[in-house]
Amino acid sequence: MSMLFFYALIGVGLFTLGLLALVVQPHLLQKILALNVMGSGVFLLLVALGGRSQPVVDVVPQAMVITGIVVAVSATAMALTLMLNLSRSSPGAQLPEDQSADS
Amino acid sequence: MEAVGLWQSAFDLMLGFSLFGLAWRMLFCADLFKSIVLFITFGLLMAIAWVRLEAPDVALAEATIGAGLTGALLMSAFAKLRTLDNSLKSGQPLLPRPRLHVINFWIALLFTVLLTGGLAYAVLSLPSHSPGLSDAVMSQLDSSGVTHPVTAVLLNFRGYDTLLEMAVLLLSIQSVWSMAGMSDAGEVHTSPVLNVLIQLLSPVLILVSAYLLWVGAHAPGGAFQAGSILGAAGVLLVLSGRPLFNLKKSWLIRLMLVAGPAAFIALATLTLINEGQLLKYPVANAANYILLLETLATVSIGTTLLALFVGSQTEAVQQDQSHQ
Amino acid sequence: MIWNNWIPLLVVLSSLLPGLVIFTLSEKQWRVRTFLNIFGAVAKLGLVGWMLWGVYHEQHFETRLALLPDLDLVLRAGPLALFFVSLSTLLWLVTTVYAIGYLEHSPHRSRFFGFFSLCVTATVGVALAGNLITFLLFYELLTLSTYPLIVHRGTEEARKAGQSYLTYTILGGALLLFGTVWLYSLVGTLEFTPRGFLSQVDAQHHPTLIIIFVLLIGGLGVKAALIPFNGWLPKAMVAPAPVSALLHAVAVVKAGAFGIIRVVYDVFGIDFAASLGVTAPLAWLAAATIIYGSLRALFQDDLKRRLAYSTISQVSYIALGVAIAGPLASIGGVVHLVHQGVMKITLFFCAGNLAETLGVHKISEMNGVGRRMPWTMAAFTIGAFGMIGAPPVAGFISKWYIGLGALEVDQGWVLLVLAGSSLLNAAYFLPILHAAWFRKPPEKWPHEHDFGRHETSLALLIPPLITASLALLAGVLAMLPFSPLEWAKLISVREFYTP
Amino acid sequence: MIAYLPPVLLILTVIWPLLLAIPLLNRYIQNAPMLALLPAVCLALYPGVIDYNVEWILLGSGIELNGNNRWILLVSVMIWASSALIDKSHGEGFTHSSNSSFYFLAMGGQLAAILSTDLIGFFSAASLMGYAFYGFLNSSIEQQYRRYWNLYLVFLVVADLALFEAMIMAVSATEITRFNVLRWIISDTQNAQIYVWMTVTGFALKAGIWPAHRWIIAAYTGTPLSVKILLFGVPLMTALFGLLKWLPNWDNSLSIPGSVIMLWGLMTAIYALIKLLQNRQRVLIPLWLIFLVSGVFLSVIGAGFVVTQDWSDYKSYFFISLSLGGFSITALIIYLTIGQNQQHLSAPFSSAGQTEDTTQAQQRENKVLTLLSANYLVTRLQYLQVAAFQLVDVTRQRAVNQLNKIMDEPGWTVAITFFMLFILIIVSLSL
Amino acid sequence: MGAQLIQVDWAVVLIMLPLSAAMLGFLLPGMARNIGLLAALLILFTVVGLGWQLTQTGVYSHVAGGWLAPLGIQLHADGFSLLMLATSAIVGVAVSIYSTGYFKAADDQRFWPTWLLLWAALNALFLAADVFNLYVTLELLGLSAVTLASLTGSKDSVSAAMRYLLSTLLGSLAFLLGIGLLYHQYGSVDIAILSERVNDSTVSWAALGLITAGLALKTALFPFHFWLPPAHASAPAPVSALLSALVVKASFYILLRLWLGLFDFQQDSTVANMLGILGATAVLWGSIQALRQIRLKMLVAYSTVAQIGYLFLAFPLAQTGGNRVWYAVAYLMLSHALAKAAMFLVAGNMMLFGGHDRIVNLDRVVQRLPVTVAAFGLAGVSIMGLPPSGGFIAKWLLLEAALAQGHWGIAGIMMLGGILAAAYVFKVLGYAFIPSPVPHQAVSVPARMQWMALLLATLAIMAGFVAQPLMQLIGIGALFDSTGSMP
Repeated sequence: MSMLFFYALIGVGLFTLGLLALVVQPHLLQKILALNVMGSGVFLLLVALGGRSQPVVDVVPQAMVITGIVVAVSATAMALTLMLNLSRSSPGAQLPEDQSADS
Repeated sequence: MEAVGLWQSAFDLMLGFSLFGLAWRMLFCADLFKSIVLFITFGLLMAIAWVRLEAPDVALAEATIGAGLTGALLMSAFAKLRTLDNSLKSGQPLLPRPRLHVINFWIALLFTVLLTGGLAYAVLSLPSHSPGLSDAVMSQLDSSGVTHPVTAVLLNFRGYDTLLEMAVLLLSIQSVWSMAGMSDAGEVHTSPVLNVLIQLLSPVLILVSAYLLWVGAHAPGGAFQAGSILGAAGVLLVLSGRPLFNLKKSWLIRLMLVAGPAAFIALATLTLINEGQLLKYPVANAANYILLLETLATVSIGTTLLALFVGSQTEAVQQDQSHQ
Repeated sequence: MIWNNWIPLLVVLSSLLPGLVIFTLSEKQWRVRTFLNIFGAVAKLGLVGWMLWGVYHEQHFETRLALLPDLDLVLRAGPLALFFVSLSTLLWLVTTVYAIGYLEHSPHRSRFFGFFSLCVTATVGVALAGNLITFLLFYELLTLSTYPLIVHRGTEEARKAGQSYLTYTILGGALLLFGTVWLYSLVGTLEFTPRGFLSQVDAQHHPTLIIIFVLLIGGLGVKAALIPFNGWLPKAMVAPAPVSALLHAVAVVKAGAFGIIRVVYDVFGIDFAASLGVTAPLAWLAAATIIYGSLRALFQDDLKRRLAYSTISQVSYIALGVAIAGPLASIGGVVHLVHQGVMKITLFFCAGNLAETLGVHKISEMNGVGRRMPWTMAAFTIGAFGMIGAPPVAGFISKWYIGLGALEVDQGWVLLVLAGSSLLNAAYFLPILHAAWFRKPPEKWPHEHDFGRHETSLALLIPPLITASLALLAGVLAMLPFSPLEWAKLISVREFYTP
Repeated sequence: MIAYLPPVLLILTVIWPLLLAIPLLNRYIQNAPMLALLPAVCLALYPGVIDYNVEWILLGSGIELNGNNRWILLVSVMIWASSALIDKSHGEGFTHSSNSSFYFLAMGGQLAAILSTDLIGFFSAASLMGYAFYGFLNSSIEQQYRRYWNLYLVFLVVADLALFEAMIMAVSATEITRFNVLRWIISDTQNAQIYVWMTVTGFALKAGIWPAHRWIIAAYTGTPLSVKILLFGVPLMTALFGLLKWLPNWDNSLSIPGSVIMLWGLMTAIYALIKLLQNRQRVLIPLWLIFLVSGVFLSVIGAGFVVTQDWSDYKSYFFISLSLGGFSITALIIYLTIGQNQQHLSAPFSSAGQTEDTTQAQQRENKVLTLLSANYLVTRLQYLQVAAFQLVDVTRQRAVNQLNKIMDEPGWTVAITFFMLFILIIVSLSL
Repeated sequence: MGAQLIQVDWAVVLIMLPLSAAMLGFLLPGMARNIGLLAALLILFTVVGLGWQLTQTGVYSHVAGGWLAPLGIQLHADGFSLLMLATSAIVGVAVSIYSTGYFKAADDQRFWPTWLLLWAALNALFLAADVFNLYVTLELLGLSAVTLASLTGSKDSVSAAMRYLLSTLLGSLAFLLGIGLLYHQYGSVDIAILSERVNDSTVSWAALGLITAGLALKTALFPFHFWLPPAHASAPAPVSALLSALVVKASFYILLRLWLGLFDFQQDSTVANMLGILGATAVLWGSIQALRQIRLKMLVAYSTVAQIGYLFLAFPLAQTGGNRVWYAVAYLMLSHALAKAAMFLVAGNMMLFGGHDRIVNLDRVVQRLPVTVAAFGLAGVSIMGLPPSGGFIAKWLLLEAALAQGHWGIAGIMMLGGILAAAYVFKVLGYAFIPSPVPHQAVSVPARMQWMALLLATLAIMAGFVAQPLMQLIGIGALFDSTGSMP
């Protein structure tokens, strides 16, 4: 039973790690990856804690997570397209405020 | 029995820490290409974790969409980025060092650690046994028209969420087309090995997606997983250079994209008029309705994912600057 | 009797609707615009006349519209309200005729007359307001509708004048709002009741009531141009003459003074305010403004700026009259509301005539202007003598009553202030008259327009003469039943003091 | 119908000249002044006493003809007529020039003052007459005397103020403005003293008593004969008449002011006598006579206070003596000036010898004036203002730069760190 | 006929209509504009129908899929959601008619389907009664808003859209984590059930923190407002009108509903005071920044940041009792939506007219675009909170509550905010009157674009006169009166 909590804690760890990367990394691709990692973290927490119900595992969080994954992929696709547009108009795919810090 | 339990917990520990380590390496490594590859492996490890947590459907979805398709998108985006950004041209893509002000970095790190501690404390304070909605799901399962609980929840109990989610998918392709413009994939030079592989694989993939669609009613599977495999097949075909279809003019593509959400809405209005409630399938032929919905959803999910991949490939046609 | 409930609303609408229609008219349809203007003014005059007659015979006119769940818009025509409404209606008609003549060839007249009628609607609304929130509503509407008039010329200077006007009035409006809400949360009602409704508030609230009084008077002081807040008034002189006439004689400045009367008499009640000890500082402030205004007027060479500073000092007479808590002084203060309006508008009309016909703006250019435009200067002289307080003209009467009222409550120092200010008035008006009448005119005026037989176009000449004769009649025939003085006495008896 | 004639006549005497003052009318009517005086003449000759009170004019004033003011009315009508006649014969024709309206206004003002029955009526009529007379004389006076003649305007304003204060004192104490009632009621000594001081200073200034006499000299020397005649008859006589009507006759508690007035009158008389003795030109004699008469008159009134036996029975004699004095002076003026067939008058103080030192005096005086005058003050003020504005500008600029520095937007990293901090705070609240 | 009308499930139609219209528009790009317009009008009628139904039968709730609360999803419509639906309908119709004039034919197929999806997300969000459903609608709303924001394709609009996307995704993830924790602690995602079960436990506090932070980021409260001004200023005018008026309000709506429903377990008011302080700084920061801007759209965007500050000022007031404050907040949301949409449409007109929107050289625009400047004036009156307008009613109620409870700080901030708002509105109006040094060739602005701006502005003013009936409408379902859960 403590394994589920271990996975949940890993989920929380991934969430906060992604948040840190989101803050620290200037490159947009890194930020998008960070967002995906945070998403996986949350999903891990959801499903892991779902397993606490006896005889059969709680299915509703799993349905939520499937919806979440699909939403995450569409968000990532949009983010990548935006990043490409941005890198077309200004070198180095970065937000303007990070740009100035970097160059 | 004791030994098996021991082994399992060791495996879980190893899996958990490797997941965390992989994520750390991926997010803080200097090379973009390396971080993308690490991301794909991270996706696969996540799939294994889902299996360990007895969530096969999620594992399937994670593997196909999370690792597979997102990886493909990232790869094509990275390729595009390299052609654009001359700084990355020199083979070894130097990632700009995160020259963040040192104090900011340490403050952020401190907050992250504290936040992890706080959330962990909250999670640990959760009760060790809570039935959640599992017994509610089990009791209503037989009247839901399918035997597999996940599909029942997805398609029947929380069907309205899935409807909105289909709308999100439609929105994603609409937005990618509106941002990147709708043009076909560029010419792709492929090696003969790839061609042979694709010729072998694509029929198998289509067969597997059909099987997954069918099995979803009583075993892990279902519209999303089948759709994503269909999409993967489409990506392979596109990568092999065969122009599957001409995106711009063909309203067929638009019809396939819209098929899933349109089916949902049609069924919703139908049930609203007959049964008085949104998406309330009559218990007798609930299964048929769900199957119909799933097939159309699979078609539209597959096409959407393919179109997303093709969309990110193209040159973004610069919109005319009338307004700026 | 039900008709009586709708007349106040009709009075307000009779200038709002034409105004809104005028906005839509193009420059070419000037006939329709003039007709609408005149029709609106005459209709309002008729309605006000009806109400005057009605109120004289103790009838009751009130319109009530729901605004907030427990607060509603009230338009009530009491004697004091009618006093101010009749002044603004009469002078609006005269100023419209003048404005039509004045803006003969200038652009954007539809916009001008549209805002002009909105401004009068706001003034009438301020006058007829039955509770503090309706007063606040029309008070703010007045700021909004006068701003475009000030900025009408479209020059950078006009814009700057508009900005300074706004900084003061918006600040004033904010103070007023704060005070009103505080009062409402403290007392629960805002209705204007004769002799005030705050006397039975228990003692421990008195310090808060004093602060609320300071806030309200501060908010109103901006428009009544009391000492610290009158920076905007001289700058607003950049506006065309009918606007500065309307602003200074009728609308904006009077709304402030009228507001002070309302707050002191109908919200706090004069004896409660006196017992709170707030009327004395107000009196000193008003006295200081009187002296300050006259002193600054001495050094102004531009005619309209000198008149503006004289307005600052004249309006404070009303505040002074109100602040000396004596029945006679309040009659003096209230009657000065009309007298100052009539006299000041004459002076501004003449200033406008001089500017329009001879291009004369500075006092130094006014030598011998009496020869060239005798009638205008005659009107100006009557107005000037009224301002000084020379007997036949109306100004004398209000000074007379304020003086008597001061002596009645043995505030001797007020007499000194009156004497000092009349001396200063003489000091800055008589040189103008002397220059106009007794000096030789220059060979060529700055830029002279020839208006044929008469000294200037009739539309520019008749209004000042009308208002000058009004000033004279208000002075000479002061004891007639419907004269301003008699009506002020009626107000004092009915609304301010228990007989 | 006859019964209504007297009041109509009474009103006409006052209204008729005022109407004629309007330029349109008097331009077309031949010898307008005569016509204007016609109703006044008939009134003067009317035997009985007429009074007509109107409640709604000027806070309830009225006009009446009684024993006393009949004499004064007669003399003033006679003076106005003689000046009109001389003017017509000598051809200046001021009656037809642009300032004729002032002429009629002054005439109307004086008649109304003489006939008025209450304080406010007299006060307003007198001030109308004063300002009109100033306007009338200003256009016909020579340029060099104009500076002193302007003093009259200043004195008029100050006098009006003083009389205004006096009136307010009287009315606030008794609420009644009628002359005949006024005498007996002001009892409170403190108010009465102020009232007397104010009245005396007011009318003294109007009558050009000793310290404020320069403008009479300038007027007398700088104007043609027809105007000269009016000099005593209009401003001075009305002022002295006003003094008589306004001053109450009380018990001896007013002895101090009374004695001061007496002294003041004597001083003027002595001044007039000295001037009379030094005088070389015969034509100036009436000028000093004017001072003499007004000085004597004032001292007699002052004595009236001090002597304190019953004042009222001598009253009528005062009026008669005043009118006689006025009549004799005008006659003398006419006789002397016509007799001297207009040889050039040299003002006593502007004789050729003194021209250059007067100009120096004027310069000195100007310098003093500018030094003390307001615009020196104003230039200091403006200098300070400019300095203040610069200071404000500099500080504002520095503040704006400072503001810009801290106000530029927090970038992505700072904002998201705040985000983490925000969650952290709330989560920590649970402990 | 009336009886039947009441039976119709207007709420469901309100969600299905825009979704189907969006799909139709996606399917037939050529017809996108006409479909969009027709859908807009139909939605308006549906909202009227729903309003009529609510007034007759009180709160409306609909069980999706027939499964009762813990398992299935519920739709719930009460006074507050009706108000927000009506606001989005009015602003939506006005903006739709405006966009027919604003967008060229090429852009239609990119604008209309996304806009209809956004509208569907809005309607679904205001009707949702299930927390996970709120997450999905919030996600749909965020993504469609980002797509619309990047419509112009210029450099700063793409970078602003990117920043907006990252922030909205971060906000949604935090929101999702919060919901996950709540679900696993209390076993349900339905708001009604949760509001009964939530008690003072560490998980509730963690969830409160995450959800409040996520939604505050999406509502652009003070420290997290950095993404809003560039996004709203560089988006095309009708889009920035939608973003400022509706999208930003949706996340505040969720925060308010959860705050009243779930998070009323807090004894002390530390969190409420914290939100209040952030709101106050937002008011000052937004107004001062607005004063510093040279471009009109940036000015209007910063004014949004300030007005959002006002919304959060109400939290500390409501904490110490006095539920009329929430009526004031609802009223402020309505009048701000109308006025701000009008202001952005005006900015769009001026951009089209002069080719730029630098405030300093708005060349004598007052007589060349009289209707537009009138609209800006009226909208400014409502933003400043001067009497005849809806903004004044909201400000009056808030001030009354603040003074009754002795919150001098909040009252002072509100006065200062009003004065600063007057400063920047009249700064623009001042320049509208005078000629600009650099004259430029003027483009004529279609009449319907100007009249739509004026229509919205007049509605903002008229809102001031209909306070009483509107309050009753908002009161249906007594969300604000009882501090407890939804019935």
